[in-house]
Amino acid sequence: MKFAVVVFPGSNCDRDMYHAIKDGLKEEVDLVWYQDADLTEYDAVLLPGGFSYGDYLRSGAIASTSNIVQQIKEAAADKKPVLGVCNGFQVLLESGLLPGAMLPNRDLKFMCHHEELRVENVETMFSSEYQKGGLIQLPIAHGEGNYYCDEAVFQQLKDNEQIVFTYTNNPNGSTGDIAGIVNESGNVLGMMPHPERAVESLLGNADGLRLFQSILMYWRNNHVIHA
Amino acid sequence: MRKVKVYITLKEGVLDPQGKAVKNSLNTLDYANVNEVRVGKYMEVMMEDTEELEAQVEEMCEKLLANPVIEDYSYQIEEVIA
Amino acid sequence: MRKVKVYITLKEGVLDPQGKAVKNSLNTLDYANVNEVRVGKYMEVMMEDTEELEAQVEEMCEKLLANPVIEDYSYQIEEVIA
Amino acid sequence: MSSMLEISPQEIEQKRLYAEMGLSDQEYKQVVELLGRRPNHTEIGLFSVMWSEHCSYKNSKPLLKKFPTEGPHVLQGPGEGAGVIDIGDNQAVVFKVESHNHPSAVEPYQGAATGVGGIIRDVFSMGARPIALLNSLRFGSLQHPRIKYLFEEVVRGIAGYGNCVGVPTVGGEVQFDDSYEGNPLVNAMCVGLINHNDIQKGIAAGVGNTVMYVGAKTGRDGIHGATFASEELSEEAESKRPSVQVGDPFMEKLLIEACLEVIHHDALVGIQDMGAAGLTSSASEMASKAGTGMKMNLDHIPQREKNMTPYEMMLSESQERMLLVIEKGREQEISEIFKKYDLEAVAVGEVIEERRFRLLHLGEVVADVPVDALAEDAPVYHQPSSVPEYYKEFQAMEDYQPIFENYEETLLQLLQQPTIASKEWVYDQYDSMVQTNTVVTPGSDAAVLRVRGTKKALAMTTDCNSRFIYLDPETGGKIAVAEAARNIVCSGARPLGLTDGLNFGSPENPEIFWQMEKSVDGMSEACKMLEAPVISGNVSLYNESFGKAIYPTPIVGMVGLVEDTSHITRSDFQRAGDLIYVIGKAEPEFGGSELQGMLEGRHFGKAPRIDLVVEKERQSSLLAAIQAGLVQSAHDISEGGLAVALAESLFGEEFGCDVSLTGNAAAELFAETQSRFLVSVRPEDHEKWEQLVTEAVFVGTVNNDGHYRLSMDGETILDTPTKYLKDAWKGAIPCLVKSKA
Ligand SMILES: Nc1ncnc2c1ncn2[C@@H]1O[C@H](COP(=O)(O)OP(=O)(O)O)[C@@H](O)[C@H]1O
Ligand SMILES: [Mg+2]
Repeated sequence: MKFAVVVFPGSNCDRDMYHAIKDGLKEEVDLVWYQDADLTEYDAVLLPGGFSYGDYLRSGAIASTSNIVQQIKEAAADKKPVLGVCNGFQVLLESGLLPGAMLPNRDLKFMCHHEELRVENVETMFSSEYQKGGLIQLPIAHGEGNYYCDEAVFQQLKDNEQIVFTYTNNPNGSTGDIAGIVNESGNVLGMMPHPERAVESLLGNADGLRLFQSILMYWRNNHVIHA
Repeated sequence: MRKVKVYITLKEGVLDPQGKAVKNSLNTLDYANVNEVRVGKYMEVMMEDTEELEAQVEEMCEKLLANPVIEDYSYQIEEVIA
Repeated sequence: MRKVKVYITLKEGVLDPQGKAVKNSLNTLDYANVNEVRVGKYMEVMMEDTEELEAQVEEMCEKLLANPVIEDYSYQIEEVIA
Repeated sequence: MSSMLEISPQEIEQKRLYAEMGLSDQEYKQVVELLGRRPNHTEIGLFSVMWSEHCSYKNSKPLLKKFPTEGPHVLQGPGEGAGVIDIGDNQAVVFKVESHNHPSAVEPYQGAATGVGGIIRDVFSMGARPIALLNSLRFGSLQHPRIKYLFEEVVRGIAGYGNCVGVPTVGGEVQFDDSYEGNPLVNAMCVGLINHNDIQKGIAAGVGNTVMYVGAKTGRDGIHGATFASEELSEEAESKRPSVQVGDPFMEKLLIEACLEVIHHDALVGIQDMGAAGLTSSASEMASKAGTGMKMNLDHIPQREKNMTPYEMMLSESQERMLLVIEKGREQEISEIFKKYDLEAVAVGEVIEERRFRLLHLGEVVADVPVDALAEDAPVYHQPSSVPEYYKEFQAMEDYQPIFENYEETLLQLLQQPTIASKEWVYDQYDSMVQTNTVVTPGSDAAVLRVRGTKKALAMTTDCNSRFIYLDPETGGKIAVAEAARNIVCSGARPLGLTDGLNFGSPENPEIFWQMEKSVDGMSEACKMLEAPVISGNVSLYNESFGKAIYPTPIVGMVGLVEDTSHITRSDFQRAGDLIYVIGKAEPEFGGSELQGMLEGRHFGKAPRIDLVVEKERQSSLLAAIQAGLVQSAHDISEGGLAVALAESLFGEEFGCDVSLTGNAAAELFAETQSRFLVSVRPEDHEKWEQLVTEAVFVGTVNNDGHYRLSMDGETILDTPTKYLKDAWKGAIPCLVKSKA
C-alpha cells in the first residue's frame, strides 16, 4: 500500500507521519510537497500536523485554499482513505471535507500531553483494529482543538455514527467531547490527537499504530484479495 | 487605492473563550460594569480599485477571511488619498 | 448599557507576519490588486454606563486590551437600546 | 524619519554622539585611529554595535579564555554559530545557549519568542537540523501582577515560537527570586543533529563570490538592540527603546527547510544567521574569519519600510534573516531552492580581496572601514575586581541551622515553593514530542531523545543554582556544572560538553566582576574534572535594574550521550518492592537552601561544600551501574534535599515508601548537600549493586500503599498520602498564576 503525506509550508509533523508509516506500519510512503503533488498514484492521503502557514488567520485556513485541496477532494470522492491529524484535521474542516470548525482551547493555552480516548466506532476503515468502547492513550499537542459544530450537525454526527474518538476527560472544550470524526461516507477522518506519535514502545505508547493497521487491513481486504 | 476595513466577529451562539477570559480579567481589575466581551478580528486591506470592488471584497471574505461556520463579517470601503 | 467597539492595530513599523501571510494568500487566490493586509483585533465590550465611561475605556485599553509596546487602539462608544 | 545621514563626522565628535550609542571617549579615539579619520554616522554605528559587550565580549573575553574548550570529541569549539561534538557513526551534536533578557523585560512574548528563533538559527546555520529546545528562566516573586504577566507571556512566547517551527521544547528550569524582579532572565538553548560532512562555517571565502541575503525583509526593528542589551535597564532605556522585534516562526520554519537543502549544494561557501547587530555582524564576521573583505550594495537589501538609511539597515535586528556566500555565477541555482519555499534570495554584495567592509547606497560609498577593525580589534578590558563585603560577612557567619516544628508541614510548604513546585503548568504548553524522538519528556532530571536509526540517545538539561553562586561564586560555579552533569548521569548518559549562559550585573562594578571571575573559575575546574568542555556560550551583562544586580546566574546547558537506549533511566520510581538507596551522606548545610529561603525570606551564610573528586567518582560508579542494568530509577538530590527528592520520585505512579533514616533529622531531610543521589534497585539486583556502588546506603523500599512514610531513629515522623503531597506540588504554580494579587 502506498501512502502520501502532503507537506504544506509550515507542516511540522510530516516526517513523524512518514516514519510512522515507513518504520511503524512498514508500508510505502512519500512526502509530497503541496505544489507538485499527483495524488492519483497513492492509495491513501495523510495530512500531517503542524502549523501550515504559521496558523495565521485561522489554523488550516490558508492551506485550505491551495490547489492540492481539489486533489484531496477527488481522492476522498474515490473512496480512498484520507486522514487529517491536528493541523490536517483543521485543513479538512476549513476546506469543507468535514463539518464544523475549531476554536481556541477552552483555557486558551497550547497543551501537550497524553489523553485518554474512547473508541466510539470501530466500523470505520480507521478504527477496525480497536475494540468498541475501548480506552486508548494518544498524545495531543494543540492550541486550537476545541471542536465546534451546531446542534443540528452534532445530531447528524451522532445519528450517522461519524464520531470515532471522544475524550474521556475533555481537555479543550470540544462539543460532545469529540476528538475525531469521519465524513458521511466514512473514508475521511479528522482527529486532533496524534496517532503517529504513538507507534513504538520506546516513546512510551503504541496505541496509535492500530489506527494505521486498520487502514492497511481495509485496503488489503479491498484490493489485495481481488487483485 | 482603497482601504477596506474588515470586521470579523464570532456568530452569536458560538462560545468565545477569549472574550470570556478578557471579561473575567476586566472584572478582576475592578471594572465591575463590564458585562460581556466578544473578541473578533479587524483587518485593513489596501487594494487597488477595480470596477467590482465590493463584489471582490465580499468574495474574499467568504473564501478566506472569515469562516462562515463560526464567523460573521462586515466591511467598509474607504478612499485613500495618496 | 453601552456597546464599546475597540479596534486594536499593530503600530506602524511593527512586523505583521499574519498580515503578510494573508496578503500572499489573497494574491495567490488571484486577487492581484491586494497590496497590503494588516491584521488586528476587534472587540465588542458590553458595559453599564458610568459617568466617566470614556476615561474607563481608555484605561482598560491601556491596561489590558491593547499592548501599548506594539499596538495602537481606538474605540467607539454606542448606545444600546434594550 | 531620521535623516541620520545629515549628521556630520564633526558633529559626532563635538556633540559626543558616539556616547549615546554606547562608545566611550577612549573607544571613539581608537576608531579614529583605526580609520585614520573621523567616522561618519553609519561607520560609528557599525563600531558601536560591533564593539558592544554583546558582540565583542570586551569585558568577558579574558574570563572566557579560562574555560576548557578542547577534547578529543570536540569538532567545533566556541567561535562559530554553535559548538559541535562528535557522537560517533559520522554524526555530531550541535548546541548553544543564548540570552534574551532585555527584550523579554520590555515585551515578554516577543522577547522570548525571538530569543528562541535566534538560537535555532545559530544551530541550523551550522548545517544541523534543530532537534530540541530548552530554556532557563528567572523571575521575581509571583506575588506581583507584573511578574505574573512576564512569566505567563514568556512561557507563551517560547511555546508560540517553538511549537510553530516544530522543534520540541524538552526541558529547562524556572526559578523565582526577588533579585530578578526588575530584570527577568530568558535563556534559550537549541540542540541540533548533523552529519560530519555537513558542518558549515560562517565564512566569506573566495574573492569575487556573491553575498546573498535571504529571509524576512529588513525593517527598523531593534535598532541598537545589541547596545541596548549591553546596558542597564532604566527608565531612560525604556524610552530609548527601539521598535520591538516581532518573530515570524513560519518564516523561520521555511528558512530551516530551505537552508538545510542549500547546505547540500556545492555552490554554497558560507552561511551565517543575522543575529545581534544584524547585517553588520554577520557580514563583517564572515569576511574577517575568511581573511577577505566585503562590498555590499544596500540598495539591494530587501526593505520593509520606506526611506531606510544605511545606518538603519546595518543596525536593524529584524528577525529570520540569513546571509550566504556562494560561488559566483551560481546565484540562480541557489535562488531556485529558496523559491520552492516562497523565499527570495537576493544578491547584495561581493567578497573582495581588500580586507575592508565597504557599503554603497544610492551610488555613494557610505562606509569603508577595515573589516578586522570591526570584528577583531574591539578593545578588551581587564576590569578591576574586589571581594564584596557581603561575601566576607557570609563566610564569617556561624553555620545556619533552621528551626521548624512540623516535618509534614515543612515538607508540604517546600513542595509548594515555586522553584521546587511542579513545572507542568509551563511545559504542558510546549510541544515536547514533535519529531517523535523524545523518550523522556519534561518532568524527569534530564530530557532524553533517541537518535533515530541508531541505538544511541542524547540527554540534555539546563541548570544553575544562582543562590549558591551568590553566596560563594567559586563553589557555586562548581555546583552548577556538577549538578547539570548529575542530571545527565541520572538519565543514563555520559556528559559530552556544555554551553554556558553567563548572566551577571554590570562588569564595571568590581564586586560584580569578582562574581564573574570566581564563578568562571569554579565552572572551569568542574568542567575539567568532569571532562565536559565548554563548546559554546553567551554573555549577558548589565542585568541590573534601578542599581540592583541580579544574582550571578551562569547557566549551564549540558548534553550527554546515552550509548544504548536500554540505559535510559528516569527519576520516578518504577515498581513497588524496589529498594531505595541514597548515595552520599547529608551534612547540616543550609546556606542558600530552599528551606533557608522559606524560613528566613533571604539567603545567607556559606554555600554547601563540593569535592569534585568525590563528585566524579560517584557519577562514574552510578553510570556504570546504570549501564550494567542495575538501576530502576535515579534522581539527583538538589533543591529541598532528600525529602523533596523522595517525594518527586514517588509522584509519577503515586507510589508509597517506607524509609528509615538516622542522625540529624533536619539535615537528613532538607539539607542540600552536594553530590548525592536517590536510586531505586530491584531486590534481586541488590548484591551486584552494592558491590558496584559501595557508598550506596539502603534506606527503604517502594510500596503500593500510596503513603509517604519516613522514620528517624526508629520514630515515624512522616506518614502522609503521596497524593496529598503531589496535589500541593502540582497545584502551586497554577494557583499562584491564577490568583490576582
Ligand atoms: N522552563 C521549563 N521548560 C521546560 N521544562 C521545564 C522547565 N522548567 C522545568 N522543566 C522541567 O521540569 C523538570 C524539573 O525541573 P527542575 O526542578 O529544574 O529539575 P532539576 O532540579 O532536576 O534540574 C525537568 O524535567 C525540567 O526539564
Ligand atoms: Mg534533577
